[in-house]
Order: sequence, then C-alpha cells, then structure tokens
Amino acid sequence: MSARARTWLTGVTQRWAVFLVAVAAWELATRLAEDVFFPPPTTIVPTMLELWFSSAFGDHMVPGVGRMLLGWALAGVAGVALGILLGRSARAMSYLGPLFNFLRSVPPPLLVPFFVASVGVTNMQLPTIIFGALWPVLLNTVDGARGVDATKVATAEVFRLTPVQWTLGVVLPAALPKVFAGLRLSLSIAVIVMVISELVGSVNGIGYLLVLAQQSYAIPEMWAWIITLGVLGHLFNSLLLIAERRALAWQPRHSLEAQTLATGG
Amino acid sequence: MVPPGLVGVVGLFAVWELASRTDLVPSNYLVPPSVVLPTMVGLLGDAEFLRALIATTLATLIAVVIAVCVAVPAGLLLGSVSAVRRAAMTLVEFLRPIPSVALIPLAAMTFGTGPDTKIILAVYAAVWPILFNTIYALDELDPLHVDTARAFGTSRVGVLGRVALPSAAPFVLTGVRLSTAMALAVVISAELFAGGSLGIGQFIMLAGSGGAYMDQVLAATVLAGLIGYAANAGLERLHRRLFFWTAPKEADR
Amino acid sequence: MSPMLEVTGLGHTYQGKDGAHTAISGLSFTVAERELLCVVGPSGCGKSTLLRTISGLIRPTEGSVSLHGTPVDGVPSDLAVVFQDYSRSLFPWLSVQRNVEFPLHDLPKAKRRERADEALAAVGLSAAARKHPWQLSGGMQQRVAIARALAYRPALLLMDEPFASVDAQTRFELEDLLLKVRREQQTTVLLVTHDIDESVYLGDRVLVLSKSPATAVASLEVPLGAEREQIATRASEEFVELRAKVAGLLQSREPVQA
Amino acid sequence: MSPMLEVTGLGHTYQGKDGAHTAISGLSFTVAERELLCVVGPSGCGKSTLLRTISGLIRPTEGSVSLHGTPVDGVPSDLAVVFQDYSRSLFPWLSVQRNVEFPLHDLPKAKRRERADEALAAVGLSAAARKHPWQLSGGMQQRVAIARALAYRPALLLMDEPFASVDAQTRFELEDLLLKVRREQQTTVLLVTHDIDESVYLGDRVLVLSKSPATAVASLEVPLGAEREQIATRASEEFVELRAKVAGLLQSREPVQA
Amino acid sequence: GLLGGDDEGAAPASGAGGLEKTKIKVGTIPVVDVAPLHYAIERGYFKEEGLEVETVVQPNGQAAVAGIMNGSLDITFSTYAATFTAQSQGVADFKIVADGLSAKANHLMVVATPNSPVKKATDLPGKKIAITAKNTFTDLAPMAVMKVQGIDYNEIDWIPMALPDMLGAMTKGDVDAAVVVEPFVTMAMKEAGAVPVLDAASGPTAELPMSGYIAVGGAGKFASSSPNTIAAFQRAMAKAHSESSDRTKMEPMFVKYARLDENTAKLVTISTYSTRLEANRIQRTANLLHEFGAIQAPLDVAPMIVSSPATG
Ligand SMILES: Nc1ncnc2c1ncn2[C@@H]1O[C@H](COP(=O)(O)OP(=O)(O)OP(=O)(O)O)[C@@H](O)[C@H]1O
Ligand SMILES: Nc1ncnc2c1ncn2[C@@H]1O[C@H](COP(=O)(O)OP(=O)(O)OP(=O)(O)O)[C@@H](O)[C@H]1O
Ligand SMILES: [Mg+2]
Ligand SMILES: [Mg+2]
Repeated sequence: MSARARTWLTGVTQRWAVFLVAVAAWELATRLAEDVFFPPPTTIVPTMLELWFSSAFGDHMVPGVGRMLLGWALAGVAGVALGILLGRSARAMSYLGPLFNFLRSVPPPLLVPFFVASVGVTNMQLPTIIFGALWPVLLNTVDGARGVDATKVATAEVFRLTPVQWTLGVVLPAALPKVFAGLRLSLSIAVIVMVISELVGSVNGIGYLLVLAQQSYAIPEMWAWIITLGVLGHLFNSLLLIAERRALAWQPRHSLEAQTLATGG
Repeated sequence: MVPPGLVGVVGLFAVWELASRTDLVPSNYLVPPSVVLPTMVGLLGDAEFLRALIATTLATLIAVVIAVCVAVPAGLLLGSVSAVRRAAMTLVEFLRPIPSVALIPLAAMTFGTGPDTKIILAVYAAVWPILFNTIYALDELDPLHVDTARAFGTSRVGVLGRVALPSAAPFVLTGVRLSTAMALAVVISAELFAGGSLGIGQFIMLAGSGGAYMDQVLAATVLAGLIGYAANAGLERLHRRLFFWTAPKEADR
Repeated sequence: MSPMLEVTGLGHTYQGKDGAHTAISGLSFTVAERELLCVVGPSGCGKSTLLRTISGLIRPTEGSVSLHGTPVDGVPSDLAVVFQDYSRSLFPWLSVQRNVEFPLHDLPKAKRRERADEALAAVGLSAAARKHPWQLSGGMQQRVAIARALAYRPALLLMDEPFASVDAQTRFELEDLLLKVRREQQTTVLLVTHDIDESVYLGDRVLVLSKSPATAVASLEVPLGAEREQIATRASEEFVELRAKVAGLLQSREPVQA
Repeated sequence: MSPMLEVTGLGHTYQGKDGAHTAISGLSFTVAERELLCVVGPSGCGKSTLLRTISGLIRPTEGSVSLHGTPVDGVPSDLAVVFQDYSRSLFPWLSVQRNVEFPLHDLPKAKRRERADEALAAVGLSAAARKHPWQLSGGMQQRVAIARALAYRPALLLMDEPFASVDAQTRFELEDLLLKVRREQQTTVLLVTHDIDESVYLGDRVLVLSKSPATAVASLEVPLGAEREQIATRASEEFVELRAKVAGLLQSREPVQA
Repeated sequence: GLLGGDDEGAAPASGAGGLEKTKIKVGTIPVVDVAPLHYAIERGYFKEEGLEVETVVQPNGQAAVAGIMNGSLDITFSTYAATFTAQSQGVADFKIVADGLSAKANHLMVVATPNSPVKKATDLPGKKIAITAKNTFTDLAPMAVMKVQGIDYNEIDWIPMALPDMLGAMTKGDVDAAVVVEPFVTMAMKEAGAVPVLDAASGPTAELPMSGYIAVGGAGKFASSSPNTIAAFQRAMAKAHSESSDRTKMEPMFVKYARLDENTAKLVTISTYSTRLEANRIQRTANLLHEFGAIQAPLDVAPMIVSSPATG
C-alpha cells in the first residue's frame, strides 16, 4: 500500500471511528431498552432508505432542501455585507446595532404573526430561514471586521486602497476565518429553521413530514427524518469545509509545517 | 436629540404600526404597537406574567452557563488536539443540524415536561456557537504566542489556559452572545410546544389559544426580545471591559 | 519655493484609561523637495508617532503638518510608508508578489506585475515572489515591505527603521538602492533610523530628537555631497566628525528613560 | 566536560505546497557552558530556524541538537528565547509587568513581582510597567521581550536580533547589561545579530553562516578577554581586525540572494 | 420554583374513601372542551369526592399524551384523534376515563372570508384550506362530510397552521378557506365577516365525539392501579357535564380558561358534554380515523373504556 493510501486510510478511520462506536452503542442501548420511542438504528436506516427512494424525495426533500440552501446562501451574503458595514463603521453600528440585537433576540417561533402580516403564512419559509441563519454570520463577521490588525488598517490607508480593495482585499480576508465559523453555524441553523418553518403553512418539506410522522406516532419514520437531517447537515458541512480549506489556504495553519499549531503538541 | 440606537427600533415600530393600521391584515391579529406597548406595561405589573418572565429568564441563564461550561473546555480540546478534533467532528456535524424542536416530543417523553427538559434542549442548541467559535479562535491563535509560552517551559495545559484561552476569549464571548439568543428561543419554544412548564412561551400559548388576546401575545413577544436584548447588552459591556485590548483604536484615526 | 513638508508646533498626546501620554511636543521642521531627512532619537521618543501624523493616520493634538503648503487632513496621495512593524503590515493572504502589487491598483495588470518584479529584484527577493509572507524570514519580510513602497513610486516616502532586520551587507545594498531611487525618481524621503552611521551616510540632513516627549534637539546639514559610496564616504573625515556629533547630541540625556 | 550545547549535522527543510525549502543543511558546532556565541549570517539564511530547532520548537529534519549530552526532544527546561518578531511575542491582554511575570508562574507572587520590577528597571521601562504592549513603541516592546527573558534567569538564553529596534545609546546599555547578567548568572548565550561590531563586542566566539541553506563558514574566537568596555574595546586593534574579518567572511557571496 | 417546575412530590397514597391517590395531576388544553373540568374544580366537585386536582396546561394533544406516558400527569384531556393514533401505533395502553366534547352543528366549520373564491362546499376542491394539523378532525371531519356529499376532497391542499393564524392567512388570501373550531368559528364570522362553507360536524360526523380524558393502563400504571380514584374523577366530571348545558355556568370558564373575550363567549356554540362513556358512540371516531387512513388498522375502542361505576 502506498504511503498516500495509508494516510488517507488513517484519516478516514480517525474521522469515522468515534461515529461508528457511537452508533454501535446506540444500537446496543436501544435493543436493551426496547422502548417504542427509541428504535435501534438497524430499524431506522432501512426506513430512511425507503423514504429516500420514495416519492418523498422529489416532493419533499428537494423543495425543502432547496429552500434551505437558498436561504442560507442569502443569509450568508447579507450577513457578510452587513457584518463588514457594522464592523467597520461605528456610525452604522450605533444606528443599526440595537435594532439587530433586538431582532436577533426575539425567538423565531414568536415571529409568526409578523411573517404572516408581511409575507403571508404560506410564503414564510424562506424569510424565516434567512432570518434564523443570518445572525451567526453577521455577529462573527462584525467580530472579524473589527479585528483587522491596526498596522494593516494603516497600511491600507496609506496606500489609499479603493473601497472595493479595502473591503474585499483587506477586511474580508482578515475576517474570513471568523466568517467561516459563522457560515458553519448558520448552515446547521438553516437546517433547523427549515424544519421549524415547515411546521406551519407548508405543504411540503422534511419538517412537514417529520411532524406528520410525530403526530401519527410513526416512530421509526420520525427517527428516519431526524437522521436524514443529520446526514444532510453532515454532507453540506463537508462541502463547506472543502470550500473553507480553499479559501483559507493562505493561513499558516494549513502549511504542512504546522500540523498541531495551537498548543504545539 | 434621539440617541442613534433608538432610530432603528423606532423605525421598526413605525412600520409595524403602519402595517396594522392599513387593511393588509386584520388589526385584531397584528395588533399595532400603540395597543401593544400599554399592554406590555400592564403585563410588567402582572404577578403571573412576572413569574413566567423569571422562569424563562432563569432557565435561559442556567442553560447558557451550562453550555459555556461544556463548550469552552470541549472547544479548547477539539481546537488544540487535531486527532480528537478529527475523531469527534463527524459525530458533532451529524448532531448539530438536528433541531431541538424536533426533539421536544421525545425529550418531553423522556425527561418529563418540567424545567429540566427545556434546559436540556436549550443547552443542546447553545453549545454549538460557543464550541465553534472557540475552535475557530484557536485556529487563529498567533503561533508565535504559543511558541513564546512553550519556549518558557509552559506545559500544554498551561498554554491552553494562559495563552489559548485569553486570546480566544473575545470570539468565544461572541459565541456566547449567539448562544444566549438561541437558548432563549429554545426555552420559549419548549414552553410553547412541550407544555407543562411555566414561562413566557406558555403564557403566549395560553393568551393565543382563544384568539382574543393577540395584544398580550405580541407584548410578551416584545418583552422576550427585550430580555435577549438586555442579556446581549450586558455581554457587550462585559466584552468592552474585559477585552479592551482588542478594541479598534478608532480614537486615533 | 514652499517646502515639500512643513511641520509646525506639532504635538501629540495619546489618551489612555490610565492617563495621557505626550509623545511629541512643539516640534517644528521642514523638508525640502527631493531632500532625504534622517530622524534619530532615543527609543520611545515619538518618531513613529511623528511619521503617523505626517502620513495623516493620526490627527496631531497640537500644531499642524502641511504638504506643499496645504494642511494634511487624512492620508495625502502619493505617499508610501514602510512601517516599523513590517511583519504586521504585510497581508498574509497574499503572496509576496501580490503584496507588492496590491497598492498599484490603478495600473494595468502587466504594468503592475512589471513594477513588482522590478522592485522585488531590487531588494533581492525575486525567488520568493510566490511565497506567502509567513514563509519568509524577518529580514525578507522587511524587504518585501520596502519593495512595496518602492514599487508604488511615491513622491514622499516615509520609512521607519526600514533596515533594522537585515544583515550588514544587505543593509549597505539597500541603502544604496534608496539613494539611487531617490536620485532617479526625485522622491522626498523621511527616514527614521537608530544607526547613527546610516543617518549620516544617507541623509542630506539629520534631525536629532530629544527623549520623550520628542522635540527637535538639532538639525544637522550633512555636507557630503550627492554621491556617496559605502567605503569611501564612511572613511571620510566629515563623516566621522558628523557621526560623533550626532552621537554626542543623542547622548546628552540620562541613561535610563522610559 | 561535555559541551552545554552540541549541534551535529543539523538540517532543516520546510515543506510547502509549492515545494520544499532547505533552510539549514549540515550545520555542526558546539557551545560551551557560560559561553556567549554570536551568530551572524545573511538575511534569510536560517538563523531563526536554527534557534527554533535548538529551543525544540521545531524538529530538525536532519541531524540533532543535544543539551548537556542529551538530545533535545521538545522544549528543554531552563531556556529562554527573545524572538525576532518581538512585538508579536508579547501577549496583548497582559500588561507589561504581567508579560514579564508570565514565565515565572512557579514563583510566589511577591517574588515574581520583584523579579519583574528588577528586569524592567534594568531595561529602563519601570515607568511603563502598567501599560499594555500595544501602547509602547517598537523599541520599548523589544525591551519588554528582553526583560521577560532576563527575569526568567535561564541557563541557556537564545536571542534573535534582540537589539535591532533600539537606538544606539540604549543598545550599548543593553549590550553591557547582557554581559553583566551573563557574568553574574553564568548564563550560556546564543545571540543572532546583524551588527558585526556587536557580534565581536559581545561574543566569546562568532559563528559565521553562509547564505541559505545555512552552513558554518567559520567560527572565530574573540580574544578580547572577559571585561569589555564600549569605547575602549571597540577602539582596540584586535576588535577592528576581527570586525573586518567577519565582514570579509560575510561578503564572500554574490550580492543578490533570496 | 422560580423556573416554573412543580416541586411538590406525589402525595402519599392514602386518604378518604379508599382512594389510591388523593392528589392528581390532570393535563388540560386551553380549549372550550375543558370548561366543565374547571367548573368542577371551582365548584369543589372533586373535593367532595376527596380528590385534589391540579391542572397542568398542555399546548396540544401530543404533549398531553406524552405527559401521561412519562407519569408527569395522571390523567389528561386529549383529542381522540391523538389518543387513537397513539393507541393504534402501540406506544402505550391508553384508557378513556371520561368523555369530553361531542361536536354539535356550528362547532367545527369550514369558513371562508368574503375575498375568497370559495362560496360554497362545491368550490372547495383544488383550493388551499387551513387546518391545525393533518390527520386530525380538522381535515378528517370535512372529508367525511364531503365524501357523502360527493365532493372530491382529494384535490384539496391542506395547509397546517395555528388557529389564531388562520384568520390573518385568509384575509391575506394565503388560503382560500379554513377549518376552524369554536371559538374561532364565532370570531371569524364576527371579526372578518367569514361565512360558513361547510359544517364539518353534520351528517356522518354529527355529534362526533372529539375529545376525552385519558390515562395509561398496564401493570403499575395509573389506570390499573387507581380504579377508585378514577371512579371518583368520573363522578365529579359527570356532575359537571350534566350542568354544562347551562350557558351561564360555562361562559365564565370559557373566558377564564380558554381565553375567550366575554363577547365571544356569549356567542359561541356550546356542544354536547356527554355524561357517559358509550363505546359505540366513541367507536364512530375511531372508524372515521381508520376510514381516512389516519390509523392503519381498525381499532376497537371498547377495551379502552373504563366504565364508570355509576353507569354500569
Ligand atoms: N497607542 C498608544 N497609546 C498610548 N501610548 C502610545 C501609543 N503608541 C505609542 N505610545 C507612546 O508614545 C511614545 C512614542 O512612541 P513611538 O512609537 O512614537 O516611539 P518611537 O520613537 O517610534 O520609538 P522606537 O524607536 O522605540 O520605535 C511611547 O512612549 C509610547 O509609549
Ligand atoms: N514557515 C516557513 N515555511 C517555509 N519556509 C520558511 C518558513 N520559515 C522560514 N522559511 C524559509 O527559511 C529560510 C530561513 O528563514 P529564517 O527565518 O531562519 O532566516 P533568518 O536567518 O532568521 O533570516 P533573517 O535574518 O532575515 O531573520 C528563509 O529562506 C525562509 O524563506
Ligand atoms: Mg518607532
Ligand atoms: Mg530571523
């Protein structure tokens, strides 16, 4: 076996060992407990596959996940743009900061009346997802944009960078690691809010089916949808990580030299 | 002169007032702020509501404290030992997108409908922002800081506690700010959907059940937002106090 | 002709939670077009603060700075700075090449590349063009910062201990490079240095500052002519004399200060 | 007696995505107990890398480093480093005083404070003890880093261009401070410098490195005795001779390198 | 405590009249169905039986069922739809201890606002209709009625949302009609000028039993271990139900516990609160659920009924 194949294999083992052990433990625990509400994974997974390859895929998974991805992307763009604005402009922050902090603090389930009033109860899924997924990106971007090193700010000023260069060439890259932390948080929140938003006013989506299964006490099906959410979250997160690795390739931590940088082990 | 911070909020209320005064939506459904605000003041003098308010606030607070105690050490560990990180992340990424709300019936079934359930669910939602911000902050840790500490014979744990933690702290606190809002949202959702537990969510569920007290529903909603707002303002003040060394030197510019 | 740069009664006080700190006080001097002024002064006296006020990065709390007779308010155009904290002034997400090209946004791409290549070659870093700053040694990073400033071809160049981290041989070469660039491009240069020899070798004039808060102790003309040569000039009598004079002016203070 | 420090066939290659870079190659030398070895070499040749391998911060890709006969694996105890990038090596969240106290956490509080006060006074920064690093000038920050290393009282002190950012007068004082500390505390010192005069003035021996990848060009004994004095020593014949010799060794290379 | 939990432990199983448990927790939902329960509490009917009843509000039938399953409640009010679905899935052995509300005409209605294209029942196919949730009475009962009237209900988009949100959704035109239950029937008509399109409690669903009080049976569970307590509960409930036709007695309960405003309370239809548990009546509900696929297999409700000593 080549060295590359071996490192690849070690990587895969490292990544999945704990997960598999956890699944095995779960299987064992649920088999011992024999609780109707906690079916073993070996019951859930076949149900899940069955659901995936049923009409539910096209009717529910695709539209729901499509909304989720669109909402997340829009939240990401808006969050980064607003975050840079608020992070670099004390004036914008003083005007808008309190408003955003108030909006952020209102629990999304309580906003239904407002969404019904503004976009209508049947169209509220996308705005709800954007509203839920916006905040981690926004807050983290503000943090990142504020934290641009003073010498770099001075350098940019001295060389009279254009506003575009300043935002896209200096502030954004400097904030990017934090932006990615926000994007990853947002991604899972988008999945969560997707489910919540499908509880009312929706005729399709995973959340819709999940609640239906819950109300019908179709326990394995309910679990199948819960696990599906986990799978989707993991999938999209992995894709995002690939993008992150590319975007942050310049970071010293990605150099081969610095494998265990943080505490130097 | 109006403080600038109020401009946005006042604008929001103006839009709301306008929306409910026009016939877009029955005004008994989206009650205008001119009705809601007096109701809000009334609620603050209502013992039953105050108990609900305290119950929700306290549950949120407990959840955030637990989340910090769990997520910060876990984040330090995951952020500093790449083998642990690789091993744990698959499971974490799998668990993260599972909505607390979907777990409410199961949790209610397993843990009952007392405050434990809502706190557990809120902790589940609140650990992730803190955990992630801790991990990412460690990734951004200046390697020279680590080298400096190590060169002076600081142990790995010492480096974690004396270098990694302080330099990560500002971003961790941002995570805590995110978590607080999420914990509040989950606590209230659990009160709304799981039942049996006193709090703002239950108050809103009751007030809304007959369709007659939308003003109370909205007043409680605004107050829930204000709790989160106050918590955030407190955390921001803490941030400025503790992490003055990260503040942009605006004054000089 | 009005002077290129005129500093009048300049003072700057930093405000801190635990009280104010006056870094500069009542400082006045002028720099003529195409002049190379070296600034020397004890550590912490306020030299970097001076450069920051001249470049418009901070507003002085007293007095004023004028460029060509117009008061500086904000960063003037056609100015480049080599910061003392050179490693932080480089953008880690850009390669060395792109760091140098970065301020040249007005130029077409090919021209930009040409200028950057030229500047990198001048500081001896052609081979490192595609690396990232954190892959370079301290001295190399400092040379990248110099190359970036040179590639910008400013009318006024401010340099804060630009050669502090390079070896003696490279330092000589960079000093001569600066003299050449100044001659060819008619740049006005204000250079902060701790090396007394360097200040005399490079400067048309040497401004000696007092300890904190900085005021002007003396402004010495350097009558060494336009052409300088590392070995001959440094061996000349005037050089040795001036150097001793600057050293003497600097020493006229108590040994321990803060 | 086995040497304090023994470097044998040392080599280090940085791995990058775009190829490897060999910074040091086949370097061997020893440092005796209580010796002060100055290392000079062209910019980017691998001096900082050498200090990093000796301090155990990076593992050399070839050869080995031994301290008192035991191979270095991990950071040895009783070692202090003054990094070239001094400003980034200070912790911004700690005051100057606490930065200096940082490595002393094993000592009782009073003792810690005493040591820090003493070290800060020695580098002339008593007045700045309660400030934060970013409120200090470059040279002051560098002196904080020096004070931190001295307060630690290491058996082996590694210094990477420690006086690069301070003015000439302060530099002299710090040089003499280093000599005094070495004498009193019997510290072994490895000091990287770009100032040839400094290397001769301070060193018991001067190690001259070649351009990248660094190999030893020469190791010169400095027969100036233990007692040195800024004016007299620098004026002595041996000093001038040695200094020329080191400069000559350094110059034996092509002018432009990277 | 301050958190809003319940910190009193369960009372010792002793007390008057051979009751196994004198202090019980009963789950409620803020709807008109439970008015008699609160009436019984306020009038002290439970006290007379030696019972102390504490009510715990639940947001919906699901949560209520969860409450009795994990033992945090002894008895709960729940909809039969939720109960029978759970029963048919075998999640527990549920027992019905008292009947709740059976829908009278005008209690469960399909309504539409004037801006809607829906004017009469035959307009419904192909439209969007708001319901509280799928597989509840809000969709099953209208389907049953439409089926006998020969209207095609398969083409309808049932859109789940909370009852208070339906009025807004109809006004905005998001949905074309809504299935509402009292008091929202009255409110929709009064406040938005909504008109009835179809009475969902008529024909096949007339007097349909919609809700009841349930407990969990099986070894060691409340329904098995506390027959006397249940009998006492049943007697008190029967007494309250027997007085329920008196509007003046129920209206204050509506205002207080279902959060109706007083004007609405005066207008709402008061449905039937049955004093007896009759298996054949309740069986209709189970059959309805089965007919429209909410439960997979036929469900026999007779074994679920804990017959009250008073009736047999
Ligand atoms: N941001 C700041 N806040 C407060 N005080 C500051 C700040 N920056 C600099 N100072 C103080 O101002 C004085 C002058 O600093 P400056 O950096 O201008 O010195 P300098 O002459 O460049 O010194 P060096 O040669 O050591 O770089 C110092 O005493 C320093 O402590
Ligand atoms: N992290 C890194 N990754 C890749 N290459 C590196 C890295 N650090 C240093 N190098 C390379 O190794 C060589 C030696 O670097 P080093 O910092 O040891 O030089 P130095 O002798 O200290 O130079 P200076 O006097 O300029 O500080 C340089 O060519 C540099 O480009
Ligand atoms: Mg300076
Ligand atoms: Mg170096």
